[in-house]
Amino acid sequence: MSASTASSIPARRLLPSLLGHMNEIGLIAIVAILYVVFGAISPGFLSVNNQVNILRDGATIGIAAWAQTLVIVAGEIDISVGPMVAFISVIMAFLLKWHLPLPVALAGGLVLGSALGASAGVLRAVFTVPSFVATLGLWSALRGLALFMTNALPISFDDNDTLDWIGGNLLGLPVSAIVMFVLFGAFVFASRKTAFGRSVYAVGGNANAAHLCGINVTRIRIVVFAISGLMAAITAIMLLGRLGTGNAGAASGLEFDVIAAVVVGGTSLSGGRGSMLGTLLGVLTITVISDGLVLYGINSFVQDVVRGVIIVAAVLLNVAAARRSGRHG
Amino acid sequence: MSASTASSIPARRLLPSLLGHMNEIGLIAIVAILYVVFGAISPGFLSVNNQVNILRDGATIGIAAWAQTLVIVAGEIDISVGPMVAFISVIMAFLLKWHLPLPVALAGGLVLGSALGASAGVLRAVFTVPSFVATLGLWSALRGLALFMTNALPISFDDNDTLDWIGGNLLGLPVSAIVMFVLFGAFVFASRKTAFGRSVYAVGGNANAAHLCGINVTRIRIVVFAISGLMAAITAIMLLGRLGTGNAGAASGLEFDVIAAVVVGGTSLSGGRGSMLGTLLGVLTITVISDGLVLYGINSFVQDVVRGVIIVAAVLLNVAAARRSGRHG
Amino acid sequence: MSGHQGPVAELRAATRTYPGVVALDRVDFSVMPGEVRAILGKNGAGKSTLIRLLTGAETPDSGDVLLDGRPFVESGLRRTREAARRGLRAVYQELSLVPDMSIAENMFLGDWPRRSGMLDHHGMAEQSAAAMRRLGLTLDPRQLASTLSPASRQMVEIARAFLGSPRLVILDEPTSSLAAAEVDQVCEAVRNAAADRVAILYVSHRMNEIRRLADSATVMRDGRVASTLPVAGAKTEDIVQMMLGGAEQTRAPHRSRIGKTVLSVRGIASPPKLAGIDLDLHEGEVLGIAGLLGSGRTELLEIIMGLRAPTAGEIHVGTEKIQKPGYKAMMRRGFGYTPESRKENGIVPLLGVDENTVLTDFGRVQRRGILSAPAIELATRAVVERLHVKTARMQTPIATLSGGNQQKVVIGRWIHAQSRILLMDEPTRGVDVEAKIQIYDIIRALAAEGRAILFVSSEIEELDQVCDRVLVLRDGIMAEEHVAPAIDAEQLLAACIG
Amino acid sequence: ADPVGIGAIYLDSQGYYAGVRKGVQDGAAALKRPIRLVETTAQDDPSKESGFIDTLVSANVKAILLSAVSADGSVHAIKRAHQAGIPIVCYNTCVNDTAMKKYVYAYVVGDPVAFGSKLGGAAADYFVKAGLTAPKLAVVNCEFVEVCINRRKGFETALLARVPGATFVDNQQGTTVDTSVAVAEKIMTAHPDLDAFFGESGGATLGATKAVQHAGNSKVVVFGSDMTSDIGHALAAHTILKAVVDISGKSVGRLAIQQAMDAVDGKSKGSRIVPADIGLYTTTDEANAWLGAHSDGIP
Ligand SMILES: Nc1ncnc2c1ncn2[C@@H]1O[C@H](COP(=O)(O)OP(=O)(O)OP(=O)(O)O)[C@@H](O)[C@H]1O
Ligand SMILES: Nc1ncnc2c1ncn2[C@@H]1O[C@H](COP(=O)(O)OP(=O)(O)OP(=O)(O)O)[C@@H](O)[C@H]1O
Ligand SMILES: [Mg+2]
Ligand SMILES: [Mg+2]
Repeated sequence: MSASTASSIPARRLLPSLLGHMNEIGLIAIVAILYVVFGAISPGFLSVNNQVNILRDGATIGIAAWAQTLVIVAGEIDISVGPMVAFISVIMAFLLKWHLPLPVALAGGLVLGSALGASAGVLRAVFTVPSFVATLGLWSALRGLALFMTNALPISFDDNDTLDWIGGNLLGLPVSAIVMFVLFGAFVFASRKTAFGRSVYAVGGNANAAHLCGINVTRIRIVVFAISGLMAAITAIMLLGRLGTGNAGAASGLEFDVIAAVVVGGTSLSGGRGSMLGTLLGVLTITVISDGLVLYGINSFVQDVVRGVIIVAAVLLNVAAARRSGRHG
Repeated sequence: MSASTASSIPARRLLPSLLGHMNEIGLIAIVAILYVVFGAISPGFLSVNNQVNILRDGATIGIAAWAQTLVIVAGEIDISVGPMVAFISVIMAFLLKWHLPLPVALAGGLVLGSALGASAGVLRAVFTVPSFVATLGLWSALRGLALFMTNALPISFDDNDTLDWIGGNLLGLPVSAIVMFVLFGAFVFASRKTAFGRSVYAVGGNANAAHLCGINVTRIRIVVFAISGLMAAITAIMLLGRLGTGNAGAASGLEFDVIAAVVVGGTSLSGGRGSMLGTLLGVLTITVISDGLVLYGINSFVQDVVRGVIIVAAVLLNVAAARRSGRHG
Repeated sequence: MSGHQGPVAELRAATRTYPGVVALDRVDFSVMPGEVRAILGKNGAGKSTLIRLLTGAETPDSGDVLLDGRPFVESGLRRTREAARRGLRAVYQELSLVPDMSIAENMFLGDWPRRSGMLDHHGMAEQSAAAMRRLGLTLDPRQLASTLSPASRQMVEIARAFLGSPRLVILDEPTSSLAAAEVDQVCEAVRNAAADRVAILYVSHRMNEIRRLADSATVMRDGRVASTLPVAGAKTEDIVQMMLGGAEQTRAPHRSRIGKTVLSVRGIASPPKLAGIDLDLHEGEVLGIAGLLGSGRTELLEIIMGLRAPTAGEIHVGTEKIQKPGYKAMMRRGFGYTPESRKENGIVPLLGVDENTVLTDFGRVQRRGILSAPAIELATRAVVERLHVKTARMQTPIATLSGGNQQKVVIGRWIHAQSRILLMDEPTRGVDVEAKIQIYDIIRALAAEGRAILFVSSEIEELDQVCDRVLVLRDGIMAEEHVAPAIDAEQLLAACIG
Repeated sequence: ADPVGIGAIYLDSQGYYAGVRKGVQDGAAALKRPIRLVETTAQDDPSKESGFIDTLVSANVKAILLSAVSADGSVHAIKRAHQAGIPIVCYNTCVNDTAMKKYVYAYVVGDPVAFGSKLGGAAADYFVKAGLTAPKLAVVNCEFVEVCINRRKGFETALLARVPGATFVDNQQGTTVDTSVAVAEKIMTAHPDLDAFFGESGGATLGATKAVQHAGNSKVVVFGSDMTSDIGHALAAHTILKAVVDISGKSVGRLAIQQAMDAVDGKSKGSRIVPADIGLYTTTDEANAWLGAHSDGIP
């Protein structure tokens, strides 16, 4: 709201570039606080081993979160992430079980993910079904389909060295984390340096104006959902590497973590505003909270309580920081 | 979209009242189709007994959905419904277990629900935390707290005739369904005939204009969330009547059903538009689908698939109908 | 009514700052009952801020706000309601209707009449219809605001301001999207209210309206009151000079050379508004289209751009007959379109000036498929300098610019795309005197380069300043043609009314 | 003749219930009577369970098989079915004793305390043999359902009885494989001196095993619950997973449908409790035998 704003006028002129990143700075402070607190109270939290764990867990949320950032910046939402990951991991496991070569199985999964994502995009862009509904449909249908196809049992396949390698480490870092960082670079680049990326921001900021500037709004919408499906498929590959089986019940509730990470990262649910760096820090926040709480060893139910409180507190701090810097919601 | 819109402006003038309700008419058609199909394929679907069941199941979604409609019309979202219901049912069960009189226990639950809802409202309205985040925090914290307090065990208390009556039938109708219909009347009245109700639409449609016209936007936002909490508490009472114990794991995923019902009912997630009648039909659609599929006896996993498909199809039909009637998303 | 004999509303040493701007700087201001006061000033001079302090929509950082000699009792969000209770009505510059509500409900927004505890929808509809009739409007009060054209929305808001028995009515650019006939209605309503001792504050960039209406004028510059003076005695040039603070005014340059036909439209029909439109547009020509509110000018532009399908007629671009109309295809043929509603369809508010400029053609600022920051900077700078856009940096979010500067960027994006044919719908709406003249200059300069421009405006006076030719759209056809230099505002107005 | 309608409610979407369903279906087929199964999943939610029971009642089924979500929480719903004259057969889990005596026709069960206790015994055997007097254990749990709590109680009692120095250093939730892997990895980080995991469910067992496997040359071993092919293979390898306790879903399902048909036919019963076999698998051979007998992968 417009009322009762203003305060630090001179500061703005002094440090415009720094204050433009108030959001990210606030998140870095939050992550730092979490590290200090958990470092003190959670045994083994600061060990190299655990940092590797954090990265690996982060990859599960992160890869999907990059795409979700684009989706939300475009003014949409994709809640089908969890079931999508599970479904595709199951399909790939079946393909491997039937002795298809690994590249074929993985490629099949990637294509399927993109196609499913795109189908939600088409529902949104062409048939104007709200994206919440389109992806809610996928959410329900894909989880059901995966469970039905597998009878809720894990699908195992012959041992596969490449998959084991994907589930393992490279130079001390989890392969999945490396994939996450590479994709992060790609998304930062795409969102800042390509016509597609900027069009996503334009569509989310004002779809009418974007259309009148000749941007193909329909295509942009379909593509962001296709990318979201593709990233879910990549997450499914990482999961397959880690678990060695396809599980229909896996990744349950992942969509909540992914959306929370994006929102904690400062991306606005009303579209048009958001940054990949913010999402990276959001992913880190969410992952560190989960990890630190488990290591601290408190009751897993209390963990949910603490997690809920910290997420709200993080966003609250962030909003306050943004307000001080003079940017308004 | 401004582009390529309009077309049938004359039609609009001919049948404004009928076409203004295209959405509801479409939904009635969908419900009718579901009745015909399930009546034919699902044994016992049309029995009086089962209709009573549908009403009882509908009440669980419906009561919360009336409030959610207001929340969404105000341009917000409340995803904390399920955990809120479970948490409050647990608290009321504890109060009863400690031999507090029933009215006190129930009143305590109602006050608590309103207060928790209002707290989310304050986070949104005063501290500008997005409502998705504020209620995500509650979602996580309340479920965790309920499980922690009960160790995931049901909380039983002395048999209570009044509660049993609430869980039972009156004149052949479930008491919870009667409560649902009474509340429906109240919400229809409030949303159409009171300054508060219209203010909710105004805030969702154009918060700035509402503010400039002297509507207390902050208060409206807090109150809709408080009402949402209150309705969750009423749902918790119905649940207590039905189960006879307080269960921390109950009502899981209820928020999805509730939001789906509201959205299927034609309320726009971007705020400002929606009708209680639409939500009633949305609740009916969701409930009938679940019930009919169970009775049809297909695999429970396939039920999820079919449910997902039908929800999308219902909204698709609805959008198509609205488009024909010349109203645009 | 209070027995107070002094000013209806008063500011004393009021200061209001926004991050980075002092919007009002120790301003003293007062208006007496029955007075019609114009408030003048460039975009960003602080006019709307002054108004928002009076209506209680915002609180001053320091200083006092008095209504009828008494300060506000309430603070914060409850102030607007108190102001309304004390007889203050306002039409804000930004749209203040709720799109999915009926006209009647919008009329009484926040203060709906009740009968036995329930909202009185019937009474609301009747009172709304009566209020609209006073402004010559015949809309159905049950119609949703979202189905109204921008002009009708503005009329509804004005009707809302005169509801009941106000003490002070504030109109912030009430006529920015109105055509001449509606402006007359508004003027009449203002005069009637003033005769009933209602005080009126009137913000407008249209000098001739101010001359017709106002008793006195307050000229604002950079957040301060430059002067308050009676209108009758003051010369327009002096007032403009005061607004600009001594800066030079430029005049529209000469007509350019007219070349060959680039666009011809034959028999375009789209009932119920357009019955068969013919027009030809030539290289180097600025062709104006005049018409009353709702005469179908916007619709015509939308049809030409392929945004809307006509029921009959054909469009030729150069020698080519358009077979499959489509917006993107028209863009490729060198067409550019600046829409009527800048906020809803023009700008992407959160993106910078730079990106709002290059949005029409990323191709020109890419190097091997990658957006090049220097190229974007260069392209934007070219547009910004050429059109004199006032912005601190190229990356400044466009929403923070003044309306005139936003409009220049919206025009500039088609220069970036090197469009040859520009369709401009109300390009000077809500733009201050200085920026208006700059936009006229821009349009003339573009024409001089051989571009063709179709210029739709409801402000009759500006048509003769920029256009080589003006067509009058009336009863769905091009009823008259006026060719420069024989374009006369009064004749045009008469032609529009028919 | 019209087929006999039988309602079957499965507790959640764990693989174990696929075994139960197979058992129910096979059992129904073996009875050579026309049976129409109406199946659904309660998703661990007593309110959903209650709704399904009402739905099944109106579907005119002749009996309902269910694994009660909660001993006290499911009473009301079962009472309603009973009042509608529909016999209830519990399997795996059931309502509390009093309610069971009143409303339940039969209860097919391998007692969860005994279940945990068998595994606890196996763990004690292992520690005694390995010479560990003060082993440190961590639990990967499914304790949002009551039966898992009872499994742990049985396990603890049996283990502590023979290895009094054993300590339980952590107990965290993880039932789907992906969460249990992550949780188990973190537990190992927090407790580098850990000796063993106890997995309360199939997912927990598999997750703990994977986590130890990922950690490389760790001395941590796993005692687990619920057989599946993967768990069978891991047990056959016998490097990490040392013992698995299991109640065959298939046999439970078969017993349950049998009881349901008895109820439909109005047969009277002596004892309500129908014991299901609790199997303990501790060697490679036993694991391979299980795998051979369950080649379709359904437990
Ligand atoms: N909500 C706001 N936040 C930040 N700055 C604002 C806000 N509202 C106004 N300003 C700034 O305050 C100054 C005065 O703005 P104001 O809207 O009062 O100008 P105006 O005279 O009404 O201009 P116009 O003719 O364009 O309507 C401008 O520099 C403007 O950018
Ligand atoms: N009742 C309506 N429902 C839907 N759209 C409308 C309605 N009235 C106007 N519009 C649209 O709003 C836009 C502007 O309306 P307006 O009447 O101002 O434009 P116009 O008919 O082109 O006349 P003008 O000459 O004033 O531009 C047009 O696209 C018009 O089609
Ligand atoms: Mg202004
Ligand atoms: Mg127009």
